Amino acid sequence: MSINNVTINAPATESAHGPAPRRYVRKTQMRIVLHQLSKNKGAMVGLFIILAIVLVAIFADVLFDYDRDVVGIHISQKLLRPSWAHPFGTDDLGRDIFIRVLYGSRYSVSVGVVATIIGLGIGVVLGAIAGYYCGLAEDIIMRFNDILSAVPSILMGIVIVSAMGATTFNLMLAIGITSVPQFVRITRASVLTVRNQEYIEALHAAGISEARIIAFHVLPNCLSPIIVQATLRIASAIIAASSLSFLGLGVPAPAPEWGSMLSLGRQYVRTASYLTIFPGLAILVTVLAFNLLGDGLRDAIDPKLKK
Amino acid sequence: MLRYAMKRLLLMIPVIIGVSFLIFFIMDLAPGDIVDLKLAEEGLTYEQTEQLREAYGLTGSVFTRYFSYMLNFLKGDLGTSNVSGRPVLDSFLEKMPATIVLACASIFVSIIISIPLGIYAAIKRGTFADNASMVLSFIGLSIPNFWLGLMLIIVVALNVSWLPTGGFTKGIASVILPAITVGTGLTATLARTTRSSMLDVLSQDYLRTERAKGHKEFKVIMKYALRNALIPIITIAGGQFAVTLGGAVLTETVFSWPGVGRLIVDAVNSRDVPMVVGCIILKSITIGIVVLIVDLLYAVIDPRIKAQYAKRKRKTA
Amino acid sequence: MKKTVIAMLLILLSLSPCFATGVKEEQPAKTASYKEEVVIGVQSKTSGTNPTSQTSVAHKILFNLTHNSLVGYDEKSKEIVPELAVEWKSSSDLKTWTFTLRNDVTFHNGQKFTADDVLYTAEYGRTASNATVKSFWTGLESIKAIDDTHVELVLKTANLDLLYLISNEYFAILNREAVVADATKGPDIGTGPYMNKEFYSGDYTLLERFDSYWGTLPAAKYLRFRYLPEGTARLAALENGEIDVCQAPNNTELDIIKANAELVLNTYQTTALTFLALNTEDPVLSDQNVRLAIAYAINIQDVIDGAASGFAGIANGMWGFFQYGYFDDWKSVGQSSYATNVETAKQYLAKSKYPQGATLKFTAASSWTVNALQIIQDQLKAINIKVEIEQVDAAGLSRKTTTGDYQAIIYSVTFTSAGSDSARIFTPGNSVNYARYNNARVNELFNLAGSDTNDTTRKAKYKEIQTIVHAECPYVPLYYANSGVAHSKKAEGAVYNTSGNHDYTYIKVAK
Amino acid sequence: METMKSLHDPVLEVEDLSVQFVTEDETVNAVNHISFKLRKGRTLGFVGETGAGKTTTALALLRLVPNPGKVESKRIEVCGREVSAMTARQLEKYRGDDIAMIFQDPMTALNPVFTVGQQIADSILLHQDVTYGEAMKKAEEMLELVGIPASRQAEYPHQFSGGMKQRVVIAIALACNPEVMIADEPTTALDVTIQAQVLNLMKKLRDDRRMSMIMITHNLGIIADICDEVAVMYAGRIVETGTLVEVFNHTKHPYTEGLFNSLPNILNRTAKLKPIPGLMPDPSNLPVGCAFAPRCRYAGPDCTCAQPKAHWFSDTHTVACAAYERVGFTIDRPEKK
Repeated sequence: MSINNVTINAPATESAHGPAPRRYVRKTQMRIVLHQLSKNKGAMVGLFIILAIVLVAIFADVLFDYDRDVVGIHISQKLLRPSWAHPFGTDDLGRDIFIRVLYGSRYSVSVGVVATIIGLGIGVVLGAIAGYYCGLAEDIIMRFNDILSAVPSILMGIVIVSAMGATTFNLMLAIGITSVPQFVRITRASVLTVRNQEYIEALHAAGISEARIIAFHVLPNCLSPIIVQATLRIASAIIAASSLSFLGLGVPAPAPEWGSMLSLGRQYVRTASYLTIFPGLAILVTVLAFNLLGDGLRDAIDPKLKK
Repeated sequence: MLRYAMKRLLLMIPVIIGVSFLIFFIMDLAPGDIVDLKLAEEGLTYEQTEQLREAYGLTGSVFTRYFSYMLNFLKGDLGTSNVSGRPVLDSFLEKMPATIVLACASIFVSIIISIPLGIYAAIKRGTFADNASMVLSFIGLSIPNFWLGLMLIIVVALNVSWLPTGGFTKGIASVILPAITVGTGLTATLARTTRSSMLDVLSQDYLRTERAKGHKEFKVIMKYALRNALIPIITIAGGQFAVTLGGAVLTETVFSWPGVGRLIVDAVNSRDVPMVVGCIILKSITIGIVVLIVDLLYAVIDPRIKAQYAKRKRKTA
Repeated sequence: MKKTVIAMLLILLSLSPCFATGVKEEQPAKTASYKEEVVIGVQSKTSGTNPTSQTSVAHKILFNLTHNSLVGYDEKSKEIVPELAVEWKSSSDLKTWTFTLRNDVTFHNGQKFTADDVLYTAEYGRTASNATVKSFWTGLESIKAIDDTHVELVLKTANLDLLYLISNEYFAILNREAVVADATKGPDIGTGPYMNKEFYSGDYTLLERFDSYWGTLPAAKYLRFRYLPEGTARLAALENGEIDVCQAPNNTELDIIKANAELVLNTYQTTALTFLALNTEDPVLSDQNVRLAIAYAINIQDVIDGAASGFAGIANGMWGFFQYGYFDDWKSVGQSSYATNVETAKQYLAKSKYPQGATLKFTAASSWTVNALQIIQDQLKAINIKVEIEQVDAAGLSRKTTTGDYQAIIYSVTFTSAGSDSARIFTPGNSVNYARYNNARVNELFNLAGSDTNDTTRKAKYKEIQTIVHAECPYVPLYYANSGVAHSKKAEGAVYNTSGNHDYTYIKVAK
Repeated sequence: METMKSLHDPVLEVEDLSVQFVTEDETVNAVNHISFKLRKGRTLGFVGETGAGKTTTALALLRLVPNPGKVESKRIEVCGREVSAMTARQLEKYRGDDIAMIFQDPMTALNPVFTVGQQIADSILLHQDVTYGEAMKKAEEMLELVGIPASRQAEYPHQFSGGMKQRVVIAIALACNPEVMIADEPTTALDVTIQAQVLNLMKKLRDDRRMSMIMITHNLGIIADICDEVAVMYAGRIVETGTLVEVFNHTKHPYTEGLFNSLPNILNRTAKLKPIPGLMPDPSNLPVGCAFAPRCRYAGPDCTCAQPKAHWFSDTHTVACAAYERVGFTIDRPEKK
């Protein structure tokens, strides 16, 4: 019996396929992710809601006459309670809240999504660099990050909007920039844990360029917390838009942005709460939809979470 | 570890310099200054404005103004408010007790709601209970603070006689409603972090070891799993605590809570440069210290991180 | 020096009960049935206790309680009343004014009030941060004390409205000893019925009754002004019994107050005139016909309904209805009021350089003005004027008005009852002249009226100003918003003024 | 009671154990109708490829099969008690005290945030009526027993090497002196030299404490070294079981033969390795007949229609292979003496 410590030559169950054509590999990965996603009920509900909102946003102009239904003022019909004619009631200028909420998806969803993408884009790049390279680059980025996070969002809003004009995009920019520090911190933290994994060293050994390693091998493994943060951030961005529009830094009136509808309904919280409840519900539903989708996406992308 | 803490404290110096300059610069970019406001309020003539600008030290370039400000800062003088004429440090410190109380209470509320919720959702992953508890935490995220605050005042404070509608004078009772308002806004992020962090830990082999020892499932989760899941949870909670220490403007407004948030926003609105710069410097220092404490807490929770702090070998990849 | 002051203070303090007992024999019996502390919920933040540094109404209410000026102004009778000065007289050229001071007044620190304190107030005022105060005291020809109870002021130019000016709270008399001893806390010391006890910025101001006050002693020992910025929360605090008075409840919640038997609602039309200022230097709006077209296209009642919840009175001219020389009988001078008339508006527009209409940008600085602008925006569509709404914060707005980088803004101004106060909005060089209006005749008339001592001719001059302005329409007058005070049924004794400058000196709340 | 147990009484008896993982997409049949016995003081080896269901079987013995696993059995008796009928409280008492498990990967089996001393003492505190101090003292003894200086009890897992960690895992498992110890590939993650040390340690402890042991491995060498009996698993079934000698020297099942053939022969290094062709079938889609048939060079049409019956070659040696229905069937591997 001299075969001690000799293992069975295990059949090639997980053998590396060698350098298969990459295009092919990625396509199947994509398909796997989509397949996983399509099986996730929550994600499908989320996707459905988002599609519905996007459709409403796209066809809002077809459905409603902007001048008459959305911004047209009918003082005689102000502050009507929800009824069949006005399912969500009317606001203090006699405008139908239901129509305004639907139309407002145009502004709010784009504010939420674009602001988050701006914050995500800048934050992930900086965070990945900081987490991956360490040393001086990390120190500089993280100190810069500390500085940036000390600037109150209102101050940032005032400056960006007043220096560059009160447009919707500048509002998105202001909100996006204030969310950069969060993304930097989260990305850096997860890159730090992935960076020291052996497979990254293996890629180095294989002579793959650093940019490629970061983009294709490090970041995909850090996606889970970033996706969670991003989907949550969409909500905070819409809410942030409401506090900025209270200061007059939002989407210019009379556009029915949900945040500004909320802040204008503030006086009526007690006497006509439907002015705030419905835009608030709209935000809730949107946030939920994005989170459900985000969760599903994370589960589909992250094989560790499948079981 | 002490060296690490010292290093971190030293690193705050460039941050303070950067923050003060950035804010100075931003305040310079912001349209209008305190004199413009006084013009409107007091109905001054234009001749009076230049004298006033001189008096408020608003003449000269940003750089010279910044330089003289920092000179005073190095002497330990944060300047005085242009609006009230009181020293900035006094105004800030006066607001700190209320701010600290609210921040602690909000984090407490957030933790007692979100950690059990997150753990529960992780254990029941994929079930209806999981989804329901996550929806619950999102509601907190989607409700604007002012709405929840006002609702709490109308529905709760008007019916519960010992709960005041606002102010910071009635002890514990006065912090309950503001803390719920701020705390519920924080639960979503914390609950979700707890959930995903617990999910990571729940699949770990060492929990099987603990179970194989014969531990109760409850203990396995609350002691052995939770402690391993704490790092991301503490990171988020610590970050939230730091942010709330910077003030919760809308809640402070609704509950007339004398906190730092409104102090800064009021100062920004009235373009009170010394007040804005001073308060934000003090705020960054406070936040920096809190974040440092959180980072040191990691070491207490996870011995591996402690070892890293001791070595702190940086690998340039 | 310091020691002697402290010693004196101690002696005075120990003596003060002796003085006090003589004055208020029946006091204990009274306070038994009234609350010792009255709490007032206010909507604006107070940022200091130094009367010369702050000018807003929120501060004036407090300084009215803690300090006295030489003279006071009674809003009800619209008359100047004696305060620290018992009587006064002016020379015929209105340049030299002599005041006879009370001799029975002590400051909160126990110091006796003398003419020297008036001299010191002037000295202090020359370095004050408040530009109005500073320019007044520095612009004086001379000030001197004739004796302990007589002060003489000499002005460089005649000023009929001097007494109105110095009746303002920021002309409060300070105590030399107090300010010299402590430059930051010293100005808190006044001669009013209440003393500053605690000031917690952003939370409350607590005043304590000054038992050696020269006038009738108030009933409440403490007055606490709590800062409750959110209207809904402020009203809830009143319903909850946390406060006894709620200033400026939300217009939207007045019905709640009316329905509550425990509360009393006190509403009044304010003297704050809200108007639309059209920048006369703007290429489009320099055209008088465009301005008139806008004025006639606006339906003010709709603006009031939408922006002020219907609680306001329509303004019929750019002169305060309570103001000296007010005139609104436009028919008698061949004009008409800017009543809504789209046809007239179209005619004016047709006469202008922009018969096809125009696109304008209106600037707003707060949420209620945004509402008003949205309504105006909607109304101006009828005459083919497109309006874009631009929102900025208060400082941003001020910068715009300083530089003239705007087309139109909505603003409101509270005038004093002096006719000359309107010069602020009509003559160049004034920051509130948001129309950037400059009419040589109007400027001249204001100058002439300022020194005209004849009532009839003076009024005629003011009438002429108003006729010119009405015809040229640099401003579209909108409304005087209503405001109010809600208080518990048990609270009484306060005087609620339409300027918002309420007098809480004698407020008392039954237990 | 202990003394009354005869050497031949089984301490562990499993009959018809199945484990399924049911998800929305598929049902994974990880373990299918297996039965086995373990007698006091004996060591049973489970051998098979990755995914054959060895670890799942072990987990089922502790009722630790993770969700969504479903365990079905006629009987799982350990020390005379039915495991599947235990209440949660009984189960807690049973785990660690009656049965203990050494997990495959020592790198992940230890909780990184507690000291090793705490982790050992933990188990003792749970099952024995001792104070914390006593438990810690016992933990130190356990450490010494597995060859780690007691002074290192205050250190954390990350401060230990792989072999040391595995010793700690063993110390935890043995802390309460269990009747049955399950070792799930205890040496796979270790260096060759360390493997030998750990194995020797386990042998020594087993003999000293007269424990019964289940050794799960895919290393035939370890089986030969430590086991008394062997069960060969394939696709969730036991295909051949017997004493060490029976399975190694009188191999009957074609799969077992295939395992031996895949080993390099030191005596004849020029000979080609003969790996088993193909892959193990997907456990969510097992064939009706013998799961090994597609890879089996002896397979005939009779193999694919039904599950093969057990053939008894001795009291202890059974083989599940339909080929033995054919008259005169033998496999190529020569019998050894």
